[in-house]
This record gives sequence, C-alpha cells and structure tokens, in this order.
Amino acid sequence: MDLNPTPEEQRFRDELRAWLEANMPEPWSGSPTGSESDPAYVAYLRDWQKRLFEGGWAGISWPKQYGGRGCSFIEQAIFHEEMARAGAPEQIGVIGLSLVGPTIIAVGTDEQKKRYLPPLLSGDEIWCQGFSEPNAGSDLASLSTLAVREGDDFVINGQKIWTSFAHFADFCLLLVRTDTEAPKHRGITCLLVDMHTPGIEVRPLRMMSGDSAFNEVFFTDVRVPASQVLGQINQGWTVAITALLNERANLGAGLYAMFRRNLEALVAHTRRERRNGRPLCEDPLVRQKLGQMHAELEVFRLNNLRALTRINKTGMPGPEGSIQKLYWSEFNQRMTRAALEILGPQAQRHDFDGGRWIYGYLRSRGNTIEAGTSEIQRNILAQRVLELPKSY
Amino acid sequence: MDLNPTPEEQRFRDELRAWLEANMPEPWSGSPTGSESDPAYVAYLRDWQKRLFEGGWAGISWPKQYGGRGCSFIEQAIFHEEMARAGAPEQIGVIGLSLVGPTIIAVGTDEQKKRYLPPLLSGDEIWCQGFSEPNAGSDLASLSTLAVREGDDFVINGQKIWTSFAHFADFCLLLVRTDTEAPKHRGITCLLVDMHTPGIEVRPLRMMSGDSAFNEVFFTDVRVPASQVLGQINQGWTVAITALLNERANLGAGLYAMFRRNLEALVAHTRRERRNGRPLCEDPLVRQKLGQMHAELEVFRLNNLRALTRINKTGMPGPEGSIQKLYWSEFNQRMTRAALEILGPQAQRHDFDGGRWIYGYLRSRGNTIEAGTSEIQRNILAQRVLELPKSY
Amino acid sequence: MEFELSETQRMMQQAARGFLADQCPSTRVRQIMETETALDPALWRAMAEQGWCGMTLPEKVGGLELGAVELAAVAEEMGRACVPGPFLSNLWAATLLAAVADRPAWAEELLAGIAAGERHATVALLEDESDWNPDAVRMPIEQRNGGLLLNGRKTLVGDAAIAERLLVVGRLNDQLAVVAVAPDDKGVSLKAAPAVDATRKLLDVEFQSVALDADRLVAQGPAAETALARATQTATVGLCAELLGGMQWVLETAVEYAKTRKQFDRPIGSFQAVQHQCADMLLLVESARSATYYAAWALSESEPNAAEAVSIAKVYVSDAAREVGNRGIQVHGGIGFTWEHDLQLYYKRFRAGEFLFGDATHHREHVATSLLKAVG
Amino acid sequence: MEFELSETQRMMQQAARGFLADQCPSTRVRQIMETETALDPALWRAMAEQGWCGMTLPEKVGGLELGAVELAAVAEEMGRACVPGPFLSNLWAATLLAAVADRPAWAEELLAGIAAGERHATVALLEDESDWNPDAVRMPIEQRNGGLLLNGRKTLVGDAAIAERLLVVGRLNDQLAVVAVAPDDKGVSLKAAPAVDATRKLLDVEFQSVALDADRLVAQGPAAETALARATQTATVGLCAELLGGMQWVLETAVEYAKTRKQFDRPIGSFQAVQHQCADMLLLVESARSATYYAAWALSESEPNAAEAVSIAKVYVSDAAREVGNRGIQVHGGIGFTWEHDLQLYYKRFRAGEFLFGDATHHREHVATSLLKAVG
Repeated sequence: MDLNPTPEEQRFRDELRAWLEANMPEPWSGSPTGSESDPAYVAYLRDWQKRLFEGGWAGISWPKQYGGRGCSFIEQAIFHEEMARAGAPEQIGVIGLSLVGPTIIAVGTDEQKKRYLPPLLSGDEIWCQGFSEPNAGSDLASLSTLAVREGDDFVINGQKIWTSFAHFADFCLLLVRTDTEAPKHRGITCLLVDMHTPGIEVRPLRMMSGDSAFNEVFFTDVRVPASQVLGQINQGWTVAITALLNERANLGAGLYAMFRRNLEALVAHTRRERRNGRPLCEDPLVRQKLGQMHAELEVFRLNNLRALTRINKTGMPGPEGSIQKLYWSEFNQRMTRAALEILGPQAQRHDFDGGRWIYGYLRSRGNTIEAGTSEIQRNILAQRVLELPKSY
Repeated sequence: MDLNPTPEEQRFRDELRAWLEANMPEPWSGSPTGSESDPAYVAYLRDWQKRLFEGGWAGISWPKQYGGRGCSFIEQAIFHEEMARAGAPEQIGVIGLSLVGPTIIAVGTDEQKKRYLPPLLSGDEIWCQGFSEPNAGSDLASLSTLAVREGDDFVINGQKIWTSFAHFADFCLLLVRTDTEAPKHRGITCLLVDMHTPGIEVRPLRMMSGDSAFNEVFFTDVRVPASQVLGQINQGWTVAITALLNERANLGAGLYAMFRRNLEALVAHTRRERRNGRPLCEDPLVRQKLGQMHAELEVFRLNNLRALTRINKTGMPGPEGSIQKLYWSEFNQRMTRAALEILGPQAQRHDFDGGRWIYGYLRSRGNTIEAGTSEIQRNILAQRVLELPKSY
Repeated sequence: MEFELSETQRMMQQAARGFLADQCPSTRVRQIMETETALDPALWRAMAEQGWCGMTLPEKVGGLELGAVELAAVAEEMGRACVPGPFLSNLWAATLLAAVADRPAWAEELLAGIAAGERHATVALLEDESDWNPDAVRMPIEQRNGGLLLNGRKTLVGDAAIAERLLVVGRLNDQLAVVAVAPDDKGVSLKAAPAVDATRKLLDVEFQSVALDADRLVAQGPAAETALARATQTATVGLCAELLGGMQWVLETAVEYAKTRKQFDRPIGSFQAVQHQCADMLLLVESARSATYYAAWALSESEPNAAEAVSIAKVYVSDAAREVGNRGIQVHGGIGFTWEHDLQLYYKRFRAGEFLFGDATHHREHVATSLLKAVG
Repeated sequence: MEFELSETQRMMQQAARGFLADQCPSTRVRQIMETETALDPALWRAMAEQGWCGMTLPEKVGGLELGAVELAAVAEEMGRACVPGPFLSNLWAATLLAAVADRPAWAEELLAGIAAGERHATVALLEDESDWNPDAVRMPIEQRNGGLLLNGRKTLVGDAAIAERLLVVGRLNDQLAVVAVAPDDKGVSLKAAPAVDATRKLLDVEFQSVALDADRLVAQGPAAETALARATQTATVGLCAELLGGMQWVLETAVEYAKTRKQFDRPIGSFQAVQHQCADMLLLVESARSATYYAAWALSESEPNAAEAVSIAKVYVSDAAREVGNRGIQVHGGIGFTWEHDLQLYYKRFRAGEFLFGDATHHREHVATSLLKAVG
C-alpha cells in the first residue's frame, strides 16, 4: 500500500498544475447556479473543453490512438483533483466522457472509434444517453422505443425521458427494441444517433428544484443507418450494462470536488455568522455535524481511491461500483440537510448565496433516483456482489 | 376529543390509588435485574398477582362473569399507569393476561372460559405460548409440530422455541399441525396444553444479554385430550392471528411504564455525574438526546392512548397494532443506545447500576425480532392496512 | 377519555376537506403561489365565511371561540390541500392580540377584520443573529416624546406585504414588548425574501427611526411574554396540523402510485423495499397525528404541560414530515421529482415548516429543559 | 498510488488468518474469555513467534519495525477471530514507551518482553470525571524526596491485572506526565470492572500515596504529550482494524445464513428487505476498510493529517460496526441473539470498541476542529 504518487503521477500533476495556471478561463459570471439550460453557459463550457483537448488534457485514461492521453486511472483521478483545486469549470461532455466514450472504446468498431472519439473529447460533439422511458425506469429492459429495419436503416418511434443534455447534444447513445418476440433483455439494440436527424423532438422537463437538467425526447419515424449499431444487433443489453458500470465508476472524482466546495463554503459561513451571541462554528451541535460531514466526505474520497486502484488493475469497473453510487447519493442528501440545519432559516432563501443551499437540498432528492435508484443499487450489491439469490 | 378522565375513570383511578397505597408489597430486593429465571422472583410475582386478583384488580377489561372487572380498555390503561406511578412489580402472567385470556374469551367454549380464566387471573396458573419453531419463525404457518388423533386424544411430537416463561408455566397455548395434506394455513390447530403432561421437556435458552427469558420446549408423544382444542380443528391459524393481535395491542401500557422508569433513571444520572467539569445534564449534546428520547416516549404513550380509544369502540385490536410494535421496538433500541452514549464508558459495566444499562442495550436487540420481526410488522402494515399487493 | 375527534369535530373536518377539494385544487394553489402575495382575496373571504379565519377568536370580534383541537382539525385539511396565503401569520398575530387583556382600542377592529377575512396581520420576531427564542430578541424600542421610536431589522416576516399591522417584538426598558407597526409608517421598508415555499411569502423589514403613537404599544413585560408564548404555541399547533395534512396526502398519493405503477411486470407496491417505505410513512404519519392532536388538546385545556406538548409535536412533526417527504419522492421515482407533480409543493412546505417557529433542534432543547424540570 | 495491500502485506494477512483459524477458533475464544485475565499465555507466545507482539517495535527490542499498515492487516484478522487478551493494551503501552526518546533503562527490557509475548503493560488514562482527552486528566503526580508520589484513581484500565507496568497519565508541575507503576507497588489496588466485552478485561485502579523512584518517570511535558498521542493513535488504528475484521465476519456470516435459511419456501436472502440490509452492511464494511487503512497509512508515513485520519476512522468505524452488528442480528433473527451463536462475541466487542479511545462524538469534535483549522 502506498498512497504517495509515483514519479510519473507527480510529473503528471506538476505539468497539469502549470498548464492550469496558464490556461484557466475567467470564472463564469452569468446565472448563479450555472444551469445547463443557459446557452451562454453551455458555450462557455464548450470553449473550456476545447481548450483542455488542445492542451492534451481530455480523455486522460483513454488510449492515445483515439485522442486520449494514455494515462492510468490514477492520473485520471489526479486530473479531477487538480481541476477541483484550481476551481476549474465543470466538464460539459460528462456523459460522453464518462459513459459513451468508454463504451465505444470497449465495444465499438475501429471506424466508430475514429469517427466519434476525437470530437467527443474536443467538446465539438456533445453526447446524451437515451436509456430510460416513462414505463421503463428501474426496469430498464422493458423499454419499448421501437426500431424497425427498413433496408439499410432503422426507423425509430418512441419516447425517452430523463435525458440530460439532450437539448444541446449532437449525438445520443440510444437503446431501442429491435426484436419484440425475444425475451426482453435479448431484443434490445444500442444505436449511435445523430440528434439533428429529422423526427427528434426534445422537451425540457422542469424539476422541483426549478431547473431543467433533464428532457423528454420524442422519436417519430427517425431514420438511422444500420451502421450506427454499437456492438451487435439485439445485444444492446450488455452494451448498456457496460455503459452503466462506467457511469458509476467515473462520477466519483468530479462529485468529490463539488462536495468539498460545498463543505468549505459551509465552514466559511459558520465562521462568519453568529447566532445568539457566538459564531456558529463554536456551537457544539454545529461542530458535531461539521465533523460528521467531513468524516463522511473523506471516506467517500478514500472509497474512490480504492476503487481506482482496483479498476486500474482490472481495466474494467465492476458491480461493486454500486457502493460508490449509493454512498454519494445518500451522503449528499445528509450533507445538504445538515447544511440547512446549520445555516438556519435564512438558508431557505433563493437570495442567500444565490440560493445554492436550498437548491442543493432539493436537487439532492434526485440523487437516490437518477443513474439507478438506491433500491436497484442495493439489489445489484446483494445479487451480483454478495451473490444472494435473485429476488424477482 | 377529550383526554380528561370521565367521572367513572376518575373514580376508578382514585379507588385503585387508595388500594395500592394499602397493598403495595415490599420492593424486590433480590437479583438486581429481577430475572424470571430466579424462582424466588417468580414466587414474589405470583404473590403479587394473587393479591391483585383478590383485590379485584386482575383482568380490568374482562367480563365480570370470567372473574374480570368489566371495565373499559381505557380503565385498563389507567390501571397500568397507576401501577407504574406506584412502582408496582411487573405482572407475571403477561402472556396469559394479554394474549391467552383475550383469545379464550374470543373463541373459547363456555367450559374453557370457566375452567381457565379465573386461575389465569389469580396467577395460580401461568401460561406460555407455543407458536414459533426452529424452522417456523417469520413463516409461522409452516410449523411442523405434529398432532395425530388417537381416539379422544391428540398425540404431539415436535419442538417449539422462544417460549417465554415455559420453565414455570402451567399451561401452553400450543399451535400444532393436524392436517399435513391441507395448504399450510389450513392444517393448524390450537390446543390448550397442560405443561405438566408427561413427554414435555423445557430447556432454557441463554441469550446474548446473559439471561434465559426464552426456552426450547420438546414434545415427545404428549397426549392431549381433544376437548382441549381452542376454536375449531384445523382452524388454528385464525386463533393464532387473534392471539397475536391481542399481544401487540396489550403490551403498550406496561412497556411505557418500563421505558419511563429508564428515562427517569437516566435523567437522574445526568444530574449527578460530571464530565470535564460540568454535570452531564448541562451538555448540549446530552440535552438533545434527552429531549429526543422524551419526545419519542411521549409519542409512544399518545399512540397507545389513540389505539385504546379505537379498540374501546371496535372491541377488537386490528392490524394497525403493528405500528405500536414497530414503534416501541425501534424506540427502545434508540433509547438504550442513547443511554450508553450519554452515560459513557462506565455504562458498559455489569456493576454500574447492576448492569441495567448494558443489559438493556443488548436485550433491546431482541425487540425487533420477538413477537414478529420488524420486517413482518412492515409487511402487515403495507398489505393489511395500506392494502398494497402481497409481495410473496 | 376519548382520544379522537368528536362527531362535531369530524364533521367540521369533513366539510373543510370537501370545501377545499372544490375551492382550492392544486391548479389553483399553483396559480395563487405565482402571485406576489400568495393571497387570493376571494378564497380568503370564502374561508372566512366557513369561520376559519377567526376560529379561536372571541365571538364579539366575529370569531367562533373554538379550541385548538377544532383549529387543528381544519388546519390539517388546509395542509392536505396546500392552501396558500397568510393563515398562520394571521393566526399568530390575532392570537397574540386576543391574548392581551388590556389591548389598544384599534385591536378590536383589526381582529374583526381578520375574522372576516378582510384584513391581515403578522408577527415580526426573528432577527439576523437571533433564533426563535424571544429572549434572544435585541431590537430596541425607545420611549420618545410620549410615543415610541423603533430602529432595527426583522427578517423572514411572514406575509408582511399584505399585513395591515406588523406586531414587532422588541425590548423596551429591558423588558420584552410588542408594538404594532403599519407597513406605511414612515421609516418602514419591506423587501421580499423569496424562499423555498412559494405558498407563503416571507419578507425582511427595516425600521429606520419609526415613530409610533403610544397606543401602538400592544403589551410589555410579563403580559407581552405570556401573550407571545400563547400565540406562538397556537400557531405552532396550526403549523403541525398543516404538516400532518400534507404528510397524509403524501402517504396516500405514494400508496396509490405504488398500487398502479408497474415495473418488472408487477405493481411496484409488491416489492418489499417499497412496501416497507410505505409502512414507515404510515407509522410516521400516525405518530405525528398523536403528537399534534395531543398538543392541540393540551393547549385548549391549558394543561400544565401544554408548552412541552407543543414542543414535542414540533420536534416529531418536523422530522417526520421530512422523512415522509423523502420516502414519498423515492417511491415515485423520477416523476415525483418533477415540477409538474404536486409532491414538490408539499416537499417545499415541509422544508419551510421545519424552520418555522423553531426547528427540531430548537424544540428538543425545550423538551429537555422541561424533562429536567419534571424529573427531580 | 496504490490503495490496497501489497503482495507482502496480503501474504502476512493470509498467514494470520490461517494461523488464527487454527489456533484461535471461537470455542477457544469462549474458554479464554471465561478466565479471569482473558490471557492464554501459550496462544500469546505463539502470536509473539509470528512477530505480532512487537510488529511496530524497534528491531533492537525484538520488534519487526513494520508500519501501521502491516499492524492493521494483522489486527484485522485478530478482530475477525475475536482474539481475546491484551493486544491493544500492550500495543498502546509499548508504542508509548517506544515513542519516548530518552526512556528509562528498564523500558528496554519491558519492550523486549512485550515483543516476546512474555510480559504485558498497559496505559491508565481515564478518570471518573474525565473523557479520553489527555487535557482532561487531573490526577496529581508530586515530587517527593527525589522520587514521585501518586494519589488518585484511574478507571477502566485495560488488562491491568496482568500488566507488569501501568503507564499512568497524570499532571506533574502542571504538565502532562507519564509514570510507570507496578501493580505490586505499595498503595496500588486493583479491582475488576466486569463489562460487556469479556474478551478484554477492564479494571479500576486506586493509587494511595504510591511512592515511586525517579526512574519511573517515563516522560513529561511536550515529550509525554507527543508520545501519548502517537501511542493512542496507533492503538486506535489497531482497534479500528480489529473492528473491521469483526464487521467482515458478521457480513460474511449473515450473507451465508441468508443463503441457506429458508422461510416461506425460499432462502430469506431472496427477500428484498434482507438483501438490502446485506447491501448496506457491505457498504459500511468497505467504507470502514477505506477509512481504517488510510489512517494506518497516514500514521506510518507521519502525514500531516494523520491525527485527523485516525479520528475519521474512529468516527466512521464506531458507527459502522454498531450498524453492521445490528443488521447482522436482524438478518439472523432469534438465533443471532443467543449466547450460543458467535455473533454475540462480536456484537459486544463492537460495543466496547465504540467506547474505547473515545466514542464517535468525541472524535467528531476532533474532526471538526481539524476541519476548521484547515479551511481558512
């Protein structure tokens, strides 16, 4: 066990830090919570992704031949750490970078890799993920968006939901049903779909937190060439599993940075604000909550590091990634709740710190639902890691 | 809504209070936690039950014709309140009083009522309950203790487990399988079995808390007259349900008194004991825990009062009694944990207050298992109160 | 002893449910909450006609002189319907005024206006560095030229924009005092404080050398303390009952959804994980009901433990509402997290309700104090 | 960066597991814990032969001079096997002695004896009204006739009955000081403190005018503070690793039971309620592993955040062990609650472990202090 960086890892960090010092963009000064429904913010993030790509800092752990940097998963994590330390903007193409890219690398044809990976890394092409449907949530395999073969094309009809970034995405990793007779897991195909194809309509879904990070996507007679199949026809379920495992494995580092920023902002408030004659940070109850949140956040960071070591050896994320998903989603709910309890009634205001605390609290309720509910994650851990018998 | 006592209720309370003042026994001075495995303690409790009976204070809500007092369920609750206020000893025949008696009243023959209820109330005959088996815990209906008809008798072979009080009980409300061909719920019969019958062997089960409140009971060719069937042959399942509903409904008041005694003892400690220069009761963290426990305990008391009002009207406890079982078992686990946290490391000692705190903590782990696990209680609430579809 | 609503109380509650189902469906709630004041005068007058705006006020000002149990029974339905507007602000202020024995003459007219649903009032208690404990109030009220002079700032004042009088809690000669300020008094400025719950509007209020006539003094010293305590307890019971009604709505809605929504070819309500969440919600709702109605009864009977009972209710209900809301969303999955689903209205009220009149931490400390006093 | 045991560390751990499965099955644990001292000298010598009694001690006293990670790797297995006896007491005392640069001559021999498994020592810190913070220690050490005089009482001292030296923490000239007392020194009296975890014996120790030679002074002032802090951190890591091993055992045992125990004609492990409890246990165990091994690594590398990392581990592991124990019993049902089932051994150690070296509340306060220091 050695948590010190290797010489390469240290070099990587030094180099990145120097580059960041020279290349950090001006901080975003528009809408306060920086919502992806603001086109100016999206443009700002695309610029930043392009600059990262041109500097050689996109796809850290991807093979060089596809435009990546060919580094380890550890260096990938160092990248996220340094981005957070520098206060760098978020990465716009997170679905592409964390989920679509690794899946194309794992199962795509050489042509697909050459065509899609470089513009994905440069931010020139943003991806979204068309998996969930109104009647296929936790039971993803029951999806019913239909793709019928007509000559060299598939013709798609149906509806997707909870599609992040769809309103400005250029491509979609889409799951469709191509065999209605087969058992439900065996009739699914994964397609790489141009979002500018006629017949695709995107409608934003407003969330209780007030923003519209998700969309509904409607497909009406959308024609997609059969060459756009990722993996094999009717083998889309295994492609989907690969994508979901990568999603769970890749979110950790970026989330840690966000959580840490929130904790630090909270600590700053407890120094500044007074209640009944003393600063909040001197209240023993507040201190218990801060101590607990810091401990839990550190454990999240450490769990991520252990997972990285494992993935770095196996080359592939496994079902134990559900531990991370469960952990961060429930941690963030505890953390945003603790923040409101510590800050008191002012924290419910939309004009207190730009509303970040109440937004964070509301938004966190989605964490245990999106990207696989906590119930599904526990099922995975029980059945695929602990090997308990299937419950349904 | 009127939580004031009616004139009758007030009279009842006054009369009881006067009687208690004149008739309270000397406090128990033997083994400190007063374990039922101590025969002297059992004798002490039998004496007390007899004195209650002779004073007319047994079976408060039972019909007078069976030796009861013919009062309401509310007066029953007042009885428990006053017993607690006076610091009276516990009632030894709790299984008989809360579970067997009401079941015999509900489904027994006149003869059974006449024969069994008076000595049950007087403490002359103590009852136990033979339901669970090693392979029939949550799945009670899968029990396999066999009763084969031979002439006018049933001949019983099998094993029961978790049988409280079996080591000194005179009778057992026993569930046996009388039809091995029928669906499992339809082949069960309920018998009133004399525990002194040849072929019955009782072995105490030692618990992790160190005491032996439970037993295993082995039946080898035990002959029981067919006249001892309670209810109908092969209809024992509905008898069992009646018994279990009564069990859940009747425990509340007595438990409240015990919890309240614990809370008061804890409060006394927080005044007396100092840590780092101040009494525990001035520590804001301790105060939060005390406040929370007192609030939860009051809610338990109030839930009981509401349930009593309901039972007083319907005459029968319903499946919503599972709320009380869930509530008290989980509350007591939180309470005993909070006590250890407040009292600190001394509380782990067997010679600190006679070990009551660490005993209580360990013993409480059984609360969410005995008398129907929390999982079973939640199933009942979901399926029988909220009418969600059956899950298995 | 009978711990359930009487026949009359139940009928009153049923009538309220019917009235609100008709007059205040969630579509109307959403319209009203988008307005600046979240007050629909027509709805308010209709509610006043039902007697709800002066339920606990004296008959001579047009009230019904009912107790806190009847108040809770109706407030529960208002919570179930998520009724927007100044109900709690008016209740808080009117109870305060009514609890002062020798109140100024103008107060009668105001109380009558509140009971009639035509006028509104509120209480201004919280300061930037204080909590809900009146002892923490620091705002100075000075005697000046036979009148009073006010300087300072109050924050998160409910419905101040529509209140004819703000009952401001301050310190006069080192005693707690309550004075009545009109929003158009010189030196008063209001600023909206947009917050999580759009159905009840909060404002910050600045007082810059606000000069008041002597008759604006509502009460001071022990009289002010007693009236404020009584009023805050009554309003807290109203809030707990509202939260209870909301929880009941969430429970019923989640159970209904779990019966109809299918995944893996089965209703999701047949999965143990969903069943157990619903069972927990039921336990929380029923326990919140016990705590709330007991507090209401204790208050209406002036039981010696009434203050404790109110704090216990607020501790329990604050936490239970949050937990029920969380489970309600989780059972619904993504759809429960959308703007379109009414769950969000309740979830946000639960959150605002946790803060209002002191959070669970605040009241736990009260309960501990009371326990330590009772147990020698 | 590699956050997993190295090949050597893993082999050391595997060897420990094999050794303990062979030498210390639960039947032997139960025999040993029924004795007065919970020490089996033969087992102890055998463990010493494996190098475990002086794992982190200098080579010149017979130690292996390994780091805290190796210590944790082996302690995890000792926790899994529920090894009874003075491991943590010896570790605490020996690390304290070894951390003092200019220690008295007798200390070398004692350290060698500990490493050889032949001798034992312990630390006496807690007082009746103090907590685990050394600042709270009040016991006076006076200078008298060129020697030292001790008066007072220490409580819950681990394994004091078999310790050749008790390292007593007190105050000498207003400074923290550590002195070594032998149980047979005049004026020392021991009294057993029977407690929840029978595998480790606790005692109260009275000191009545105990006169000590000057060479019994182990350290004072900053040197004593540093050595005590280092020793307590090391022993805390050892404890966390033991708890981790116990949690792992509970998880595996519960999962195995859930696969084989049938109710309703199905393995109970096919019920979602049971599955989800097992999944939660897995999350808790794996997270406890991350926290524990990171603390061990930070300590062995003397990272600036080592003290914080140890407190974080103790916060997380204290709570996680309790929760895993609770779920382990619940999955087992009644049988998991019996004396005969080995679960009880672990459950009781988890409870004693929560208290030892400061509970989660105590360490949360440390973590908060450290966070507030780090975040400007």
